[in-house]
Amino acid sequence: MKLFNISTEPIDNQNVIDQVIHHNAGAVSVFIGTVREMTGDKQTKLLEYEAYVPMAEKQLEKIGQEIEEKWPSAKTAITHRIGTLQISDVAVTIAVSTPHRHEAFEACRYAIERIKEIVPIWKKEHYTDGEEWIGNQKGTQSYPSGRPERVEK
Amino acid sequence: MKLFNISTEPIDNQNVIDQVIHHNAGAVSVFIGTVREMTGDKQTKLLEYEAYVPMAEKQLEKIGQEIEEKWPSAKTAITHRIGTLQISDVAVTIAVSTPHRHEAFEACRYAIERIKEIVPIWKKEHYTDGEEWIGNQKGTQSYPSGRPERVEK
Amino acid sequence: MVHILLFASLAQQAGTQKVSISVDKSATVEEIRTMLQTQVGKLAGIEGALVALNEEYVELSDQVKDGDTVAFIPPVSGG
Amino acid sequence: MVHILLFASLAQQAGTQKVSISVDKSATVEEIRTMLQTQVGKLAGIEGALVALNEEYVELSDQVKDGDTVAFIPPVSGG
Repeated sequence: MKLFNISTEPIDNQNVIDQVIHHNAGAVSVFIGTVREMTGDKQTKLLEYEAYVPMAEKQLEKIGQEIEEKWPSAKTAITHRIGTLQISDVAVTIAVSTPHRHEAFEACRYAIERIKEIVPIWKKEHYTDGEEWIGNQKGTQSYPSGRPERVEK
Repeated sequence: MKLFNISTEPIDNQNVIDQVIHHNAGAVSVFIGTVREMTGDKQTKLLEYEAYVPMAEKQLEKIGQEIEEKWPSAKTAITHRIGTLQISDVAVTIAVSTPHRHEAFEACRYAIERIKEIVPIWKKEHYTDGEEWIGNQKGTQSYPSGRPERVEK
Repeated sequence: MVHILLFASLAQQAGTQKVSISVDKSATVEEIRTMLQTQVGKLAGIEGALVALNEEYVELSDQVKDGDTVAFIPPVSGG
Repeated sequence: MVHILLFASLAQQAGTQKVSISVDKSATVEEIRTMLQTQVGKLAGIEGALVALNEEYVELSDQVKDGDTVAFIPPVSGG
């Protein structure tokens, strides 16, 4: 199994976790993103995720490298699912192991923030009253400078 | 399965996770504590965990209640293993789900800190050169006032 | 030929995920963007999209050559 | 009888996890602690231990009565 993976299959969380457990890990922080039914007063029926697969896997790998630079003893694995997802399905699983717990939490949190910035994956919400491609969860409407903050060539 | 559980059996992470996933959860933060081989220059061969089981389960439940007070939409499950553990074995698994990710990370982090403060579980390190009961990972040598900070009756 | 990839709302508007454009000489990313819209029609939001050239983010002024793949990446929403 | 529970280094020193003490009249937690050590010998570190009465943390001045369970909780190290 790949450490950085875009998959059309349901995610097995334990498979992702297993890839980062090793004898000098003492802490694993795992983040699991699931499909939520209600967002404000909008009710989601299902989601579709689309990705630019080869580039998305490269960008996930880049996030793993950034984490290793910031937390040298960290080990990271990320799987993001694409296709049609139902309520409560797992969209993304991130696992980061480190010797001590503070670094694990920080690095895992960093990973999910970076996914929302630089990984070419898009979500289409199918609400009970319509559908919509969701863009840029980080809150800015577009990237005025032609590239998102902190995206590097 | 119990939401707050002291177990002599190996922990199944997915079982703990399953207990907090529901239709309005969008984020699950999971913390897994594993047995690390090296602590400074000390090499661990194995660990023994002992608990005051009924009280430990009550205290875990109390942590769950504290989390619900601080993050009302959070749902928490915690399993801590006791007995003899080998390198890389899982000692504790915490899962917290919330609608959005920031709360999940914060609440999960809160849970592991509180476990190290108020839950009657003790770890005996078996190093390659001796053994030792570990006390008070929060760094104070004893509780001068007769109770740990923030422990409530 | 330059291979163009479109995603999400851009693909939906264009009615396709892949467009090929023949370029006689080298062109910039920005020129490709204009040529694309001449071919498939105006794509709302494409100015806010990042551009990847052969799977790496680039600037609008970067040069595109025959055989390259240019992807227009609207604001992402993974996670 | 008052049932006393010891853990970790305290149990190791006492050579047992459970001690029963008969109390004629009501006693404080602190008095129980003294009586315990009269019975099993001095326990290093017990002053730094918390005390739980029937599975709830209490103060040294709290009253213990016949049938109660008193647990001495040395600094915890779970997680």
